[in-house]
Amino acid sequence: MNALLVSALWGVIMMFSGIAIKQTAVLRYLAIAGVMVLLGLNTAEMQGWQLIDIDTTGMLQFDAYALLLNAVLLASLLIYLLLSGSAMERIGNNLSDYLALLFFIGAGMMMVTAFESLLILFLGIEIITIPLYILTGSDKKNLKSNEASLKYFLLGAFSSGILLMGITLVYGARGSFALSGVADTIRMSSSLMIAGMLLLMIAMAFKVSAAPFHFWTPDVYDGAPTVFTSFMATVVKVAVFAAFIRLFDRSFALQFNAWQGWVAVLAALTLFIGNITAVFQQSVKRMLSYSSIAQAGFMLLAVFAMNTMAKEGLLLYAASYSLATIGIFAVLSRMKDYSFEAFNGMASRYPWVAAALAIFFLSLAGIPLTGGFMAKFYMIKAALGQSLWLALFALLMAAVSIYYYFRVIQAMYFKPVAQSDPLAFDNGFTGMLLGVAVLVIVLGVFPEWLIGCLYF
Amino acid sequence: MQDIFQLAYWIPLLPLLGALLNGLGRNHLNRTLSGLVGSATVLGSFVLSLLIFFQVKAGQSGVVHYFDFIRVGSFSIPFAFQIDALSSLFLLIITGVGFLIHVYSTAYMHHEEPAHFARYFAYLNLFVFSMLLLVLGSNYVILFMGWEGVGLCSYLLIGYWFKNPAYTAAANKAFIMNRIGDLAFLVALFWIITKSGVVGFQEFFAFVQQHQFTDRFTATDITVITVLFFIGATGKSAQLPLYTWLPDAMAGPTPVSALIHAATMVTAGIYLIARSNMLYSLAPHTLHLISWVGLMTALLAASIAVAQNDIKKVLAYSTVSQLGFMFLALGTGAYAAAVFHVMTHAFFKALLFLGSGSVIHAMGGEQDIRNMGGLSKKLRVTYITFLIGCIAIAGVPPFSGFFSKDAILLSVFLHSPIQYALALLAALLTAFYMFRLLFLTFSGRFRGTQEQLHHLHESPLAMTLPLVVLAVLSIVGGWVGIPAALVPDAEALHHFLSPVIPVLTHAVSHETEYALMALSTGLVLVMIGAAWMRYRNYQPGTPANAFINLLENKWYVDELYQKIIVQPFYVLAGWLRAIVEAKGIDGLVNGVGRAVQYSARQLRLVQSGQVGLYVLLMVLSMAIMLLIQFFIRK
Amino acid sequence: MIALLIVLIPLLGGIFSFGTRANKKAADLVFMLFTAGLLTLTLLGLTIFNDPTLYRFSAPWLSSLGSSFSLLLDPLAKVLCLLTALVYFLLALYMNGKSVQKPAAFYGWLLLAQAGMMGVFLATDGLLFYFCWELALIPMYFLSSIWGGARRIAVTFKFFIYTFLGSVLMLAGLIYLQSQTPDQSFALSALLKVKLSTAQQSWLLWLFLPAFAIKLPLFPFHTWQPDTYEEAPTPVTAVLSAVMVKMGVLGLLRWLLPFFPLAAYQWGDVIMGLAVGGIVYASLIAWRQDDLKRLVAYSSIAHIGLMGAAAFAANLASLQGLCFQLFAHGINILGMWLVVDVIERNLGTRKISELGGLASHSPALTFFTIIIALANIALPLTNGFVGELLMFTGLLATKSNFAWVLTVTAGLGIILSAVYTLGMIRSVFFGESNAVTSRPINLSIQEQLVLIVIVVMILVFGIYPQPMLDVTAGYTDQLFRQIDISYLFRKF
Amino acid sequence: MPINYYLFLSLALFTIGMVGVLTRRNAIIIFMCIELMLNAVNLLLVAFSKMHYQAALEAGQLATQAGVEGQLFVFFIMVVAAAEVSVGLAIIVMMYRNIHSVDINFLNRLKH
Amino acid sequence: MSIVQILFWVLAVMALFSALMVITSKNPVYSVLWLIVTFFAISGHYILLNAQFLAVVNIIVYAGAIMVLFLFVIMLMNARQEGASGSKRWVTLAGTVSGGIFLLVLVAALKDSELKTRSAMVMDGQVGLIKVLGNELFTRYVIPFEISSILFLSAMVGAVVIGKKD
Repeated sequence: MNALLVSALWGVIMMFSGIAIKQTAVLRYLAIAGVMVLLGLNTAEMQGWQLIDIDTTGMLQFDAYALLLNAVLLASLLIYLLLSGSAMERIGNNLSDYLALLFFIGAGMMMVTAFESLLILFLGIEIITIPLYILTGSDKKNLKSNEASLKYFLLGAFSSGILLMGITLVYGARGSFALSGVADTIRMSSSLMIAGMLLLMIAMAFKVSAAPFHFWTPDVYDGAPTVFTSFMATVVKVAVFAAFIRLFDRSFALQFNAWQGWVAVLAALTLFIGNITAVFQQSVKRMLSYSSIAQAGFMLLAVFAMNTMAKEGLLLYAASYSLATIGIFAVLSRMKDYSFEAFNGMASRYPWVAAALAIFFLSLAGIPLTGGFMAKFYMIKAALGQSLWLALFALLMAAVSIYYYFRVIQAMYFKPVAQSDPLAFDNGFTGMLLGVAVLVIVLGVFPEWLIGCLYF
Repeated sequence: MQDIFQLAYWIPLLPLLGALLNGLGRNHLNRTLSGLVGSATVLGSFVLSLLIFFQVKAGQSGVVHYFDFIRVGSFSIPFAFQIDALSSLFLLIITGVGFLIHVYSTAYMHHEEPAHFARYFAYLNLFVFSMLLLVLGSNYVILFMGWEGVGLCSYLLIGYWFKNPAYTAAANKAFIMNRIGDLAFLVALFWIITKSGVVGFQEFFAFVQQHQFTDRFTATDITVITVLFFIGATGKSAQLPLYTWLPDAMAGPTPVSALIHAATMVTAGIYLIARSNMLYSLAPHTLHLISWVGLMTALLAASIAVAQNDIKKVLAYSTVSQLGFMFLALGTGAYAAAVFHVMTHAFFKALLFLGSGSVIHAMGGEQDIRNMGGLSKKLRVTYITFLIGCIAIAGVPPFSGFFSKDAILLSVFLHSPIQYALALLAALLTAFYMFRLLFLTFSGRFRGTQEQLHHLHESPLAMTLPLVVLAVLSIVGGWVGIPAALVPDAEALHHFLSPVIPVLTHAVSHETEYALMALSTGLVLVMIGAAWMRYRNYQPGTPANAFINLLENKWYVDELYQKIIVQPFYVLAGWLRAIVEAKGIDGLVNGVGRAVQYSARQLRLVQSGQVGLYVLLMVLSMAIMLLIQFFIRK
Repeated sequence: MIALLIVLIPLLGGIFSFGTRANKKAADLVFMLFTAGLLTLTLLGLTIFNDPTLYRFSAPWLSSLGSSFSLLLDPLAKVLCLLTALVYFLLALYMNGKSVQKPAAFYGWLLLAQAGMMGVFLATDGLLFYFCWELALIPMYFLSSIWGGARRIAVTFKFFIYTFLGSVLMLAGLIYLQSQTPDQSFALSALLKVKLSTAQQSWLLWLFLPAFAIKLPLFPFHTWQPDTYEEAPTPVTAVLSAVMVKMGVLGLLRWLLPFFPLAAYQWGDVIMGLAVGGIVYASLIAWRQDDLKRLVAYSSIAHIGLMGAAAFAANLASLQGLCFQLFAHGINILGMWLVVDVIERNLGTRKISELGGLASHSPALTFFTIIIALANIALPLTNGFVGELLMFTGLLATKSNFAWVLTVTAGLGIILSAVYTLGMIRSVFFGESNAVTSRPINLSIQEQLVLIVIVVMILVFGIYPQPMLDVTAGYTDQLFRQIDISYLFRKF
Repeated sequence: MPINYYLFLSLALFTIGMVGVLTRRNAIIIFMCIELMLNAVNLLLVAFSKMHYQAALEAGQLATQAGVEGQLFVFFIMVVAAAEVSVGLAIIVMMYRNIHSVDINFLNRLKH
Repeated sequence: MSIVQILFWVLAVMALFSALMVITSKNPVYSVLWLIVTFFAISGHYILLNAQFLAVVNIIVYAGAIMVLFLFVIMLMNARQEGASGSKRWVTLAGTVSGGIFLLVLVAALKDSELKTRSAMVMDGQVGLIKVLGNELFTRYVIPFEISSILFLSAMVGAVVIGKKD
């Protein structure tokens, strides 16, 4: 709750500081300081310290899992700001507003990780998505950005409608929006309940871009300014996943049999479409958007399995996937050309950047000793107990993913230098990138450090 | 005096050391030194063999165990030597003839560069080593080591002049054909190990004795093993159908042909079967097979030899034919007679080859007998020794060939009259082509170039001396096996071999024996006469008829093999490489990749950019999900 | 402790080597020092420091996943580690002074690969095994893709995806196996205790097998191999085929057969059939190759086919032969690759059709090549013979109705190996020399030294193999008892 | 009124909105159709709220709060809708300023 | 038929008809107007259900504020007609068919739900009164209420960011 409040407040501060402060760097540092404060407050809450004691009237509940997820999200946000903050300055001249929106989104994310009522879920999701429509369209002169924004908006609003219909049907069946009320153990699961649940699942699938409700993702990720794509594809997606898991774990545990099969279908489809379609992409950015779909397919395995292993795994997945993707996007947002060829020979020109990128891609592909492997390992292990075939399919698709992730590594390491105008990789950036890469490796070697925080 | 047995390892070791010395020091040794090292080591072995031979003759034998070559669990393959009558006899033949040929080679190969000269002797020594290993080994594995070793050395020596593609092709052919036989040998070996768990001769024979025709060792096992060993032997000893490498092997230097492709290596098959005679005696079907294969080989090779014009090719086919005789003997159960023939054959065939070498040497490399003639005047020693060899191989008493061949014919006669008739025919053909060769080479007038005539000269002492020694042996060598019908208390060899090979007791009257001897001798003399009539004054350009052409082209067997075995395999390999591998398996693998790429290309088209389509697809999927959930999944 | 050091030394060496910054002399020195150090350590570990406590290392790691960092230098690992250390040392000796682009990275990757492979050989924990299995692959990927031939990128990529595909299946199998253990442990000993029905064993077998079959590679999973061997730089090819392939064999012996003996028996005929069919198949194809590297590659497939069949023959002789052959094959194939490399470096071509008559001007090379080739075709008194003899014996003795068919088919490989090997020697070394080959190849001291070591090992182990057999005797005995089908039936 | 009436009415309205989204090409109309869908939901929520209220009354809870949350939810939906409209129309206007059309069929720069 | 039922049916038909007109009108302005009619019909339902507060809010916020906004935008763009070709026939067909399937499936699935016998209280009930709702909103629902301010803030910032001329 600490972080949620301060996040909203800091958003307001950022909003107004735009009037007073003109130097973008200062704004950025202010935002970074804000995220650090949030992180600190969140950590404090993990230790049981509250800023103000608020009665949430059963609307929100910040349990250990939610707090840890928040910590991961905030840490990702921090790293995101550190790496990509300066790239944000180049989009329009509304940096303070963008940063404010980011903080508002942050508040929304902390709501969806800790909601106890469907109302909060709805509000949280809207608080996340409405600013995202704006961020997507923030590059106003860019037609692609406009188009992405409008597509995102129309489809997002449509899916909100589905979400609401789902909530309504569930409400009709249960007479309550509280998760505990929905998870009524006495009444049987009627067709109304099932229909509502399915619609909710579809809406959530849309939000996490699971096939066949993923269509907005590639276009929006592609069209949005790269910095914000990075944010959407990582932090936001993970937060929504947390909501997905929380919703189905708390509310629909009893209907497990009714939805598990569907999640399996969604997961398999998502994995298939995400991975296969990514293979033929010519732009790294678009490839990454498909890859984010593919990774969502893996995260869906956590929803599918819905056991301790899965939940722990989602944390790890959140951390490692976000870090790696943020890192890659950070580099990408400093490049002009997003084609694979633009990476040619990067290893010889920027060996450290290339090394960090290679680690990120290895992590996404799930090569051992990177966080990505451990995350996938948890997912597979969680899913394997329920369905061997799904786990095998996921693994096969992981092998397919090698194909497109390694294209970048190939370009960086094995192809001759193509273009000669230098890219803006200063030492600080490179250093931070390497730091993130080290984090990814640490997650891969000692995943228990993160998981262990659940049981402090 | 068992101690001398302990020293047996020096017998193969000495040639090996010689090979190493010559091989590694090839750039530093001069010709004299190389020759010396090569010959002396073999001589040393010969002396040791002689000592051992006398020990064995005195009635001692045994197995000398050195170390465990392989030991796995309870199964072990010891590195051990078997010293008994059979091996000691072979030791003598190998080292004796081997030594002579080494000496001969020092002169014959003298025009080679020192490095190659040393290489030659290294190979030759290595061969002697392998051959000794083959006959000394106390189990099938050690035997096989030698078996493959001699194959290797044969390969190396045939391809000694490696710049000539035809020669290296012949070398490859020899090795590969041998390998076909080796595979059979190996399978037999594995069979033995699997069935009995032992590989030693004595242990295995004891096992067979104990378990024969029981479940642990059925008649099938015996037949399979014996047939497989025999197939192995057909490879090494150039029998049908694997004989074609031997004539080609004449690509090697002539002394090599003498040593390897006449006297020693090719008899390894006979040694193997003689060594395993206990097993073969239990397998009548195999014996039957062996006798027919041997007989057919003898006839076929003899028929080809009649029409060959290369001096070495004639001798090569004659060797194949003689080996066929030996197998015929084995097939009729006359193991001792076969071994006897091995010995005599070693003498006279080595002699003939060395003689031909002397001729070739004199003719400056010419091998076609149609371009020779009348050499008897210039090459006295060679001529006389060659003549002795011819008489010996033709089987005229009291030369060595007569006795060994007579023993075989007698055994065949008792076995089957038809086979006897055919064998006799082969023997007569032998006499005919050998004397054809003799007359064409040494009689009549010289048909070569003037230059060759000018260069004609008798070979140096190092070459003629072995000829003389071998000639003497060709005469007297057969006396160790004079049949009992002629002199009392004879058949010394059979008695000597009796600890290894049980003595056959013929239930045949002396009169029959005399009649057979007379018949064969008489007919042989007739054939010699015929050859003399025909080839005494040979003129080139005699038109050949179709049959002779067929013979000259060796019944087109090589071509046949090429067409029905090598070519199909070669084409198959090409097909596998170009189609199955590239298009099939790799195509499948790549196909999976391509399928992924293809579906990627198609699937991404769904992402058309049209919001309407996106919503439509979403609504459709939603509707379908609800439909399935409510109306199908129930 | 030794076990840990065996992994650690190359790892440190790799990092160290990256730090030498393109200085060839320094890189050479580092590579030489670390490989020599490792070889010394391995040799000492085999002889002087043979205290079993030194062979074991275990540290907690990922304990919540039931895993740990446990290494054990058991006899099989001893053979393989010794081989790896030796191969690397010989390579270091060979490469010393030779020009390589970006030497620091080249040696660095090589050493990292070594660390990964050592990890595979030593790991007694399922997850650790899988880690090392994958990590050994990455350096190979970079090595082949950066320093390889013209088609290197595509070919190596195929290799990588192919092997990765196999290994993820194995991962699935491992995880399933782990979930069946009572305390959710990845420890080898715990995994071995899992009771599985025959049906379970069957499908688990097919999850595990592709990983190993691809790595080996067994027919028909082999198509990556000739391409990769051809395109990779020859020292890397040498490591790939001399050492990395052994990971597959080790996988079969340690991570497949003891787990699923019943399934291995059930499917044995099929797998052995494939393996043995692969021998003939690969040999025939090798016959029609014009590129030396491809020829050796296919010949390697043929040899590996026999090893794969021997593993599934599952009796004492075949296993013991296999363990011996692991070492022998490594040495022999290394020799072959070095010869190919020498020829290519000096004459600039590997095409058999362009070569010929090397024997005239390069007698020393010819001598070494012929001996190595003879070992390759398993001539008696070379090390190749010992292993094959035992493996064939085992193959015929295997409990299958088709044992003799398998043996004879595999035996065709004996003939065919002679066909293509001698054909190659004839075309490359014999005959008249041509414009390409008229330049003599003078072997440097290091090259000679390396080849001499190889030849000496070929002969020594060919004549007196027992010491090597003794190393693994206890191990195979134990393994045999774990997988012997008749024994298992008796137990049930 | 039987609740099913409201249920089906709402579903029908919802579907009409959805079909509108599917068939129309004008972004503004599509957006309006989405608003229609939201209103259908609102109607249903109110109906459910009154249903639960009635059920609570029938169960004898006189001063019941049952059903309140349903109507409050509608309130929040309206709040959100208002916010959405402001942002949505801003985006549509921005789009219009750039390409002088609000036809979604022209949104095809991003594909494949 | 009671007056309530008549009212219900009239309002229902009105809502459905005007909704259909929304999606079939060629002219966007008509669509807006028909939508306003729909909203009025729905507000009528609210009144029927005695949800007075919502009825009022619906009229003010939706029919009033929001629809005026829409109207403004449409006028601003002068985009009264869709493109000459209109939607393709198959798009309309596909849209209608899939929407129809969706409706049919849901109706078929829910017609026999446990709510079959339940009914919604009409013309009565305290729950929809402003007093009750207000009380609840500022006690139990104060957190969502406050949170929705974040939503508005961000929408505001967003509208400014998007609308502002750079």
